[in-house]
Amino acid sequence: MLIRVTQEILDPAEAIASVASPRAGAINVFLGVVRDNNLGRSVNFLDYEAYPSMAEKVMREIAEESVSRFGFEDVAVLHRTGRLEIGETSLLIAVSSGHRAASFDGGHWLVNEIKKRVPVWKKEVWADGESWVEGPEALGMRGPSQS
Amino acid sequence: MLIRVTQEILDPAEAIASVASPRAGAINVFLGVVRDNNLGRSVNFLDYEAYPSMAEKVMREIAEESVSRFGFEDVAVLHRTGRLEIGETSLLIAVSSGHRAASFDGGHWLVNEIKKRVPVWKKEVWADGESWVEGPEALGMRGPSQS
Amino acid sequence: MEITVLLFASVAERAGTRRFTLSLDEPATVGSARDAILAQYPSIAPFVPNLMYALDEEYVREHDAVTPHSTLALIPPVSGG
Amino acid sequence: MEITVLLFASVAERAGTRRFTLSLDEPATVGSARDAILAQYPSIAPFVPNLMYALDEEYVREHDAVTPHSTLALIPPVSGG
Repeated sequence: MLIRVTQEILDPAEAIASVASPRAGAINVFLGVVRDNNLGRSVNFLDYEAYPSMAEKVMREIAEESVSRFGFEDVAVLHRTGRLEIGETSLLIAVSSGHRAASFDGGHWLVNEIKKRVPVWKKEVWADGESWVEGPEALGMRGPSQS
Repeated sequence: MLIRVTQEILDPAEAIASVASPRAGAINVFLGVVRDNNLGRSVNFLDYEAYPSMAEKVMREIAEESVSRFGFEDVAVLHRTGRLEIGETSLLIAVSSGHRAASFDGGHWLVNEIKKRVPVWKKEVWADGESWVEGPEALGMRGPSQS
Repeated sequence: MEITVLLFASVAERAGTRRFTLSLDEPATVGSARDAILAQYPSIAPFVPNLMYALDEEYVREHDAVTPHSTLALIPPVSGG
Repeated sequence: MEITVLLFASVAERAGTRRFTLSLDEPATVGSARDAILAQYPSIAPFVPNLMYALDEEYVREHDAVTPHSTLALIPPVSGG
């Protein structure tokens, strides 16, 4: 089970190799990527901060829960921190599974739980300012840092 | 839109790079992998045959349909043919999308349609024989080649 | 008229061929072409109930017309992915 | 007793610190520790309604006990992924 919070570039090939299993018929990989816009506003780059040791602990708990819920052969969860440019990968997950349906359903569940529970925060930086994005999907749950 | 039927090894990094887009917040990648068993029987390797020109045509039609159904930024679909060993990738898809839900739902839809419609066939080779697997998931729809 | 016929997978193995030219009386349909193929390769009869057909790389039905110089493919149930 | 307090993201920026040692009367709870932190850094008050708390890297609730030498983290709404 590959679990990592890192400032280094995330490599999908490493995550895929880490979940390989002769019993797996399906591998699902998800990359959360920095988009050039959010809520209609143009984004220059993102700055990710984590509570790294707790983030890895929670990522491992979620990964282990996904194995028992979805019967995965193996799981990899990697989150990058620091400054990320448009197009760079902030979150990388890979799951291996006997069959494809569980790989899609469980992969989606895993990403949702990571976004809900792992202590990581992102700051959006625009041409004319910046703001911590706080809360799920940054929709209606922003903290008072929003100005 | 990267569409390919090939005897060469499929490279997830190539598929991911091909769907990159500044508007994409999510990339979903699916690898169909050769499993060491099917329907309770141990598998030595698989041999994939395609009607390559038509397979690429149908793969492109399905990919284009997925773009209009799920609003993808871009799609890649690659299928390998020839002899594939346990753990090798037979099918590789990548989709890029503004948000993650569409990337999971549409990726799953894409794989299902490919398995239903693309003219590709696999032969399972066991220690003591072989059989063409014909029909969706090889469950209850095998042709008379099953012996 | 003449058309090209393509066989695949189990059907190609049973017939012992993957590609041949077939002469047909006009007008011809996918169904009449299939019957002519069966007359030439009777061993593939057990596969016929499960076949689909593609004309020039497009799925077609039995009553669709076959045009000269087209390519007819017999498509066993697919199992890619 | 003494505990270590960790601040992150918006809260760390507002307080101007990310980590400090806090002295507390025993027995202490997460809530009483939070009140002591607020007394020291009143500027973070607007963030408090949205905070979660982690004690030694485990999410806890306000009435949970704080033990000596533990690490209390104030967790703003997360936004990873």
